[in-house]
Amino acid sequence: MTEANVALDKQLAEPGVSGAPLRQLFETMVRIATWEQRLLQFMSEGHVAAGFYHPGRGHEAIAAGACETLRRDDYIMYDHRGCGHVIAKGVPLTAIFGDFLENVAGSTRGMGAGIVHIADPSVGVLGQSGTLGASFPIAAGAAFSSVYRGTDQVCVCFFGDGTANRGPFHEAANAASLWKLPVIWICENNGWAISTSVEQSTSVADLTLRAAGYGMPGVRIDGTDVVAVYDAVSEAVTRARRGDGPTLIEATVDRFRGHFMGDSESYRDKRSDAEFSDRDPIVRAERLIEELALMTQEDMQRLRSSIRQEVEAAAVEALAAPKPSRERIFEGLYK
Amino acid sequence: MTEANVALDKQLAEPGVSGAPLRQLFETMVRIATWEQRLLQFMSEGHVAAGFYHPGRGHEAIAAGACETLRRDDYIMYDHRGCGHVIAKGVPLTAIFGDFLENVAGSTRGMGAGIVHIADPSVGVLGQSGTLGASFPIAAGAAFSSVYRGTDQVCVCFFGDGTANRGPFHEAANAASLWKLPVIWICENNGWAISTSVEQSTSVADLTLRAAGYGMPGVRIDGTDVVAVYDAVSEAVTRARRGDGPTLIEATVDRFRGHFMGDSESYRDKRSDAEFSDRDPIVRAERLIEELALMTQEDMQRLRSSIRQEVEAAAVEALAAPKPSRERIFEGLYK
Amino acid sequence: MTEVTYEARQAEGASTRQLSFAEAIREALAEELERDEAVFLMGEDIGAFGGVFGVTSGLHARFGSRRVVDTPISETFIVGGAVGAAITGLRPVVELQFADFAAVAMDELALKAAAWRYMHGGLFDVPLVVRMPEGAIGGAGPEQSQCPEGLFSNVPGLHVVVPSTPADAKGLLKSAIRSDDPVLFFEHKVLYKQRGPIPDGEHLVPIGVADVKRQGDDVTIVAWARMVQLALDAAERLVADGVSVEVVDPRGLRPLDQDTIISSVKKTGRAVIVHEASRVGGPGAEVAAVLAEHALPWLAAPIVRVGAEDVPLPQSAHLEQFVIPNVDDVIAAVRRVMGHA
Amino acid sequence: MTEVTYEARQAEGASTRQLSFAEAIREALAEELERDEAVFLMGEDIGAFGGVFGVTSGLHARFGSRRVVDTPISETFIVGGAVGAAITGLRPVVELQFADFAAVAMDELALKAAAWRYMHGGLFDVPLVVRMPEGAIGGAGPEQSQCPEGLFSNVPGLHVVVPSTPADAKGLLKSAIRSDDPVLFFEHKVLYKQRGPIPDGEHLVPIGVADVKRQGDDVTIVAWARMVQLALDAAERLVADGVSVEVVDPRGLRPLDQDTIISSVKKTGRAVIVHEASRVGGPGAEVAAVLAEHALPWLAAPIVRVGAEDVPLPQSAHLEQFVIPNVDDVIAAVRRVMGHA
Ligand SMILES: Cc1ncc(C[n+]2csc(CCOP(=O)(O)OP(=O)(O)O)c2C)c(N)n1
Ligand SMILES: Cc1ncc(C[n+]2csc(CCOP(=O)(O)OP(=O)(O)O)c2C)c(N)n1
Ligand SMILES: [Mg+2]
Ligand SMILES: [Mg+2]
Repeated sequence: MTEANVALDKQLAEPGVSGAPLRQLFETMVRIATWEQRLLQFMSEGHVAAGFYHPGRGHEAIAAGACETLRRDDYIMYDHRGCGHVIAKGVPLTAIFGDFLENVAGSTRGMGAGIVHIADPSVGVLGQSGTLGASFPIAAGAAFSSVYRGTDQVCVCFFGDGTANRGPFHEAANAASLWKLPVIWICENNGWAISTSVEQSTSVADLTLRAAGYGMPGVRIDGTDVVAVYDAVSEAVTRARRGDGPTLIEATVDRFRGHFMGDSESYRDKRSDAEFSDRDPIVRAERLIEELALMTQEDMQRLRSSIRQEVEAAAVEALAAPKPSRERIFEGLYK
Repeated sequence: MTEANVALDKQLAEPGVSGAPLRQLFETMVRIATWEQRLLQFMSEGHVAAGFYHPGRGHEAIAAGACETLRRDDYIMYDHRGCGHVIAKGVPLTAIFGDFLENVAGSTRGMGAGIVHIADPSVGVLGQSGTLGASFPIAAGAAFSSVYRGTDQVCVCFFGDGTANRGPFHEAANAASLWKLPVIWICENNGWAISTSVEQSTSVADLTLRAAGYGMPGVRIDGTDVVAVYDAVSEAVTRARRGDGPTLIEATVDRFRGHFMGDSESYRDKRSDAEFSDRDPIVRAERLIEELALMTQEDMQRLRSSIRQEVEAAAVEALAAPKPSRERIFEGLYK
Repeated sequence: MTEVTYEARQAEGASTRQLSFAEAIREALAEELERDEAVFLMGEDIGAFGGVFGVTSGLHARFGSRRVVDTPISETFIVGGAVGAAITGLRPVVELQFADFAAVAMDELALKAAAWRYMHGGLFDVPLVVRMPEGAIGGAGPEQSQCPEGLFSNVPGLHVVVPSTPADAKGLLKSAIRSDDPVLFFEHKVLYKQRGPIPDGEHLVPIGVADVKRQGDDVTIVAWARMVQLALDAAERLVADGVSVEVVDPRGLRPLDQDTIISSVKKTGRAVIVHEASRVGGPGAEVAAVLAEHALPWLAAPIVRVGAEDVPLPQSAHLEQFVIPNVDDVIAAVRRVMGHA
Repeated sequence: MTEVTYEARQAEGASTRQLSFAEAIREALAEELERDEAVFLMGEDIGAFGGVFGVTSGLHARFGSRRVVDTPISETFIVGGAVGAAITGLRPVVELQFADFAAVAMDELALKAAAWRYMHGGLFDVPLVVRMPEGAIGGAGPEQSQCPEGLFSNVPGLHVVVPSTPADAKGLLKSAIRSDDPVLFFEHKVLYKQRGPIPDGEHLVPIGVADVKRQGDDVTIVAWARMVQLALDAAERLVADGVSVEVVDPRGLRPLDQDTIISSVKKTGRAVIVHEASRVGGPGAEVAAVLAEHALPWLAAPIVRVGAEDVPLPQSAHLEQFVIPNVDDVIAAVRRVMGHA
């Protein structure tokens, strides 16, 4: 473990909520989960095809905690797992629904979501690479760009445990650390890449062991603890902004709904309801909020229902938009 | 530093010559250097084009020390730096000259050496990839193959410090450690990749820091000390053969003759003769041999001149062979 | 190895079993795994899970994890590692989860697998098959929908095989696995569920031999993979116009069976080339070029190529349909070469 | 942006400076670095060392390490990182040390650079130039000698530019750097030392516009990069046979200037296509296909393609000469289409 590693681990071990805006984090997580719930409804209603969506339920704390530490002009590269990252970074819910509905309300103006291409430069959402791992160099390049332009924008690159084994990680991590680029590498380790467990795919049990090989701190956290995520990413962002380079954060988490919608997960043991709720970042935040008496059960209910309304309004608005006509296919290729 | 790391370092720190067959190692190094000297003569005589050869002078101990630990049926993947690896692994000198002379005496039967394609399956020389880094997965695949076939052959993959930053290293190193494949990764760190210093290219000063990220031991040795190389690789080979998986060895060394023949090396400081001889693996072995009284100066002179004769005979034999005719270009593509 | 001609296939059609394209591939894999201990499978999620398209389902249970190997998400290792295994005595059959991922292992495919034997003096065999599920399936987007076989038309050292029926898939895959050369084997994902007759017993189809899927006199359609069915449908509908269409399926691009294509066009005097990849710079160009070199005097009309529009495949299933060719496009092209434009 | 026509170029020839191809590229880089702070260079050994072919020599000294950046040997980072920089406001001009290394960054080139804007709804520009030294130089072998521009003919979203003269190199590179689209820029290594006139002042050549390098009546040779010189030499030698050759240099493959090529062939009635890449499945196929589609009635003879043999480039310089096309091959091809075969 590197020095920075130890320091951060110690800090995270302290009880309490650090400076994390827990109420806000809770709200974002609820928004993410509620949005996904509504998307599933679109699927069962036949408005959206199910097969290409990779549900993010269980991962909410990572997106919420990480993006809460960022400025609007900071960048993110997200991955295929859920839509938490883009929601937390501020892409309008209507636009995200519009992408899945393949209509002109979408962020990509009718090109659709696919697996998954949502973007919004105005909030630093740079898009996604369907070939997993290609996001690594792009993230490093965006960070290079902010240094070159003399801004202090950082770039967070979210990726899965399976994707951690793609070669471009090595090239991008080396270059980013070499040049002390402001990148934060966040591995969402849910233990699985489709049907392949992390033990079957990865030669080390602790991915942060790879950090020292690039000369960056590696921090392993419980990715269902939104405060832990917020704290670790805050530290990494501070470090990156002051020019000290990247951090590798591994956040362990649970993939609640299988790899894709409809995955029977025959390849892994079933989990009990108790096991699920212990790994549910929203349940955990709720408990903490109650413990700290930040909100009452009633407050939280009110918040949930107002978010449901917000999400429903976005869904309705998005659904009303038309699909683009054939000519759309010729737009946006060349200038 | 991993445990295995520390253990090996300790062992190497012990004075003395371990079980290394120093006389044999010296002989191989002299053969490598003499062969290269004769190749340079071919160049100045106009028989071989100079631009594509990357001289190996200074690197001899790595090839000699490593290959001495191997069986005939073990595999190597070598790189573009010199021809030490293939000489030490037992490819006939005539064949190697024939490759550079682009004639049918060559191992590739007239296809030429290029940068550099020499092969001899009968001694486990599997060839080289001109796109640096592509050798990593091939080496892991060859090691996979020996496990699959139930042999205990190992595969040594030689590569430079610059090449260490290519993505395929990550994929191959992970898979090899995951499956405990019998690979030995040997990085010949000569401090430079063409004009780019290792400090300019690599985010860590010690490449063995990357070993722990794959769960393998990392061993840093002085690559001009042939005994250190022999000892470290022996240990790694033993480990690999008994099914305990790969080792990453970083051997520091000096690139005596520039990147390619004719490189003015304007980008780096000039070194004094004393600096050169302190980093000359052959000079160092000579000193040790004298110290240990294994051979007299006379013995060594005799050995040198007998090797010169052997090399000259190979050169003469190779030079006599004809270049292939046009039809050769259609051979060996499909079966 | 018996060459299976169109006529033979028709004759035996009645008496044979029906299998889906995916089942036919699975049967070929199982038979070759059974036959030769050096054959093994490697890829992402191909083990107990059976592959994301279910193609290898059951093989892990039957042959175990030594022969059917799940890998990390590491395509350069999958292909490069397979090259290493192939040059040291094994016969790897690897799967890239989507054919598009060829792009992340391009050097391994186009220079390592393809050229290793040649550049090393013929000293190694490279008996390697790379299975690649390809093609648009309604919304998988530009990185999981391509038909990239054309990328390899210009790569000497490779065989490029693209079957369109279950029987061809089985017979060609078995030939590919037995070949000592590297073979890229493209499987259109839409075909996986389609059923067709499979000859009983040992069934091998030689690589590089086209199959005339329908005989006709007025115009030749050269089409492969999923486009064969479109061509046959178009041909059926054109009967009403009195146009007799011949459908030639090259069953692969390398080697391209020029003779069969050229003879057909010499007979019909008209050529339409249909592929799912985009038209501009696409794999149909080589077919057109071969005809322009060798059949020009017989051509009664300009060649027409039908392919996807010159854009990446949009991830919207709604837009995707406007980009890839459909049966109406094929019919329009035939009418054009027939002068009914 | 002034379009430089053949005539204009001839006219100005006398009054202009002579630069080598490498110097012309360097001048373009320097001018654009000077003009636009967002432009930066990135690649292996391109800094103080000036690049392995000396093309960027002096630029590091003049513009410093912020603008001229040496990288590790990490091609996916070089291209992928440049995409990241390009979509966030910079204009990277990166160098792959050899064009062959496109294979190790294929996904970055063909799907990230090419499709990022399109698949993300047009929200980003990707003003990125990838410079790629290409071509055989006598013994560099199959992995450091290719002309891989044809690999990208079928990749919508890219521009593919291949200059043959110093003036074209300068003018096209400047246009490429100012383009908001990704441009692959291929530089034949043998051309680096060749000298030619460079117009004074701002010199821009538009992308996608062919140049008629020699006018003639009997046969059109379409050739690019180093092959243009071969075509011109062949044309000169064919004067003695009474054959008048027109040489059309498309100066790039994407977009392909079909109009110029088609008009020329409509005039001459005969077409020979020459490229250094291997013939089978090579980039000439698209040119032939375009002619078979749009100029068929004007073709008095079958099209002939001249390209390398269908093998990887042997690393032996001695064998290499048998693989790549030479001026005699071009002359033989012209004679063939002229019926003097
Ligand atoms: C280069 C590449 N290989 C394979 C895939 C197919 N694929 C899509 S998601 C996935 C699993 C990813 O696992 P992980 O990175 O752990 O993310 P998770 O799905 O668990 O969130 C795979 C293999 C891909 N998209 N790109
Ligand atoms: C993928 C790839 N990128 C770049 C090159 C060009 N190249 C050849 S040798 C070399 C330097 C290699 O440095 P290193 O690995 O340290 O080996 P050394 O030359 O120092 O022995 C480079 C960049 C290549 N052959 N392949
Ligand atoms: Mg995962
Ligand atoms: Mg080096």
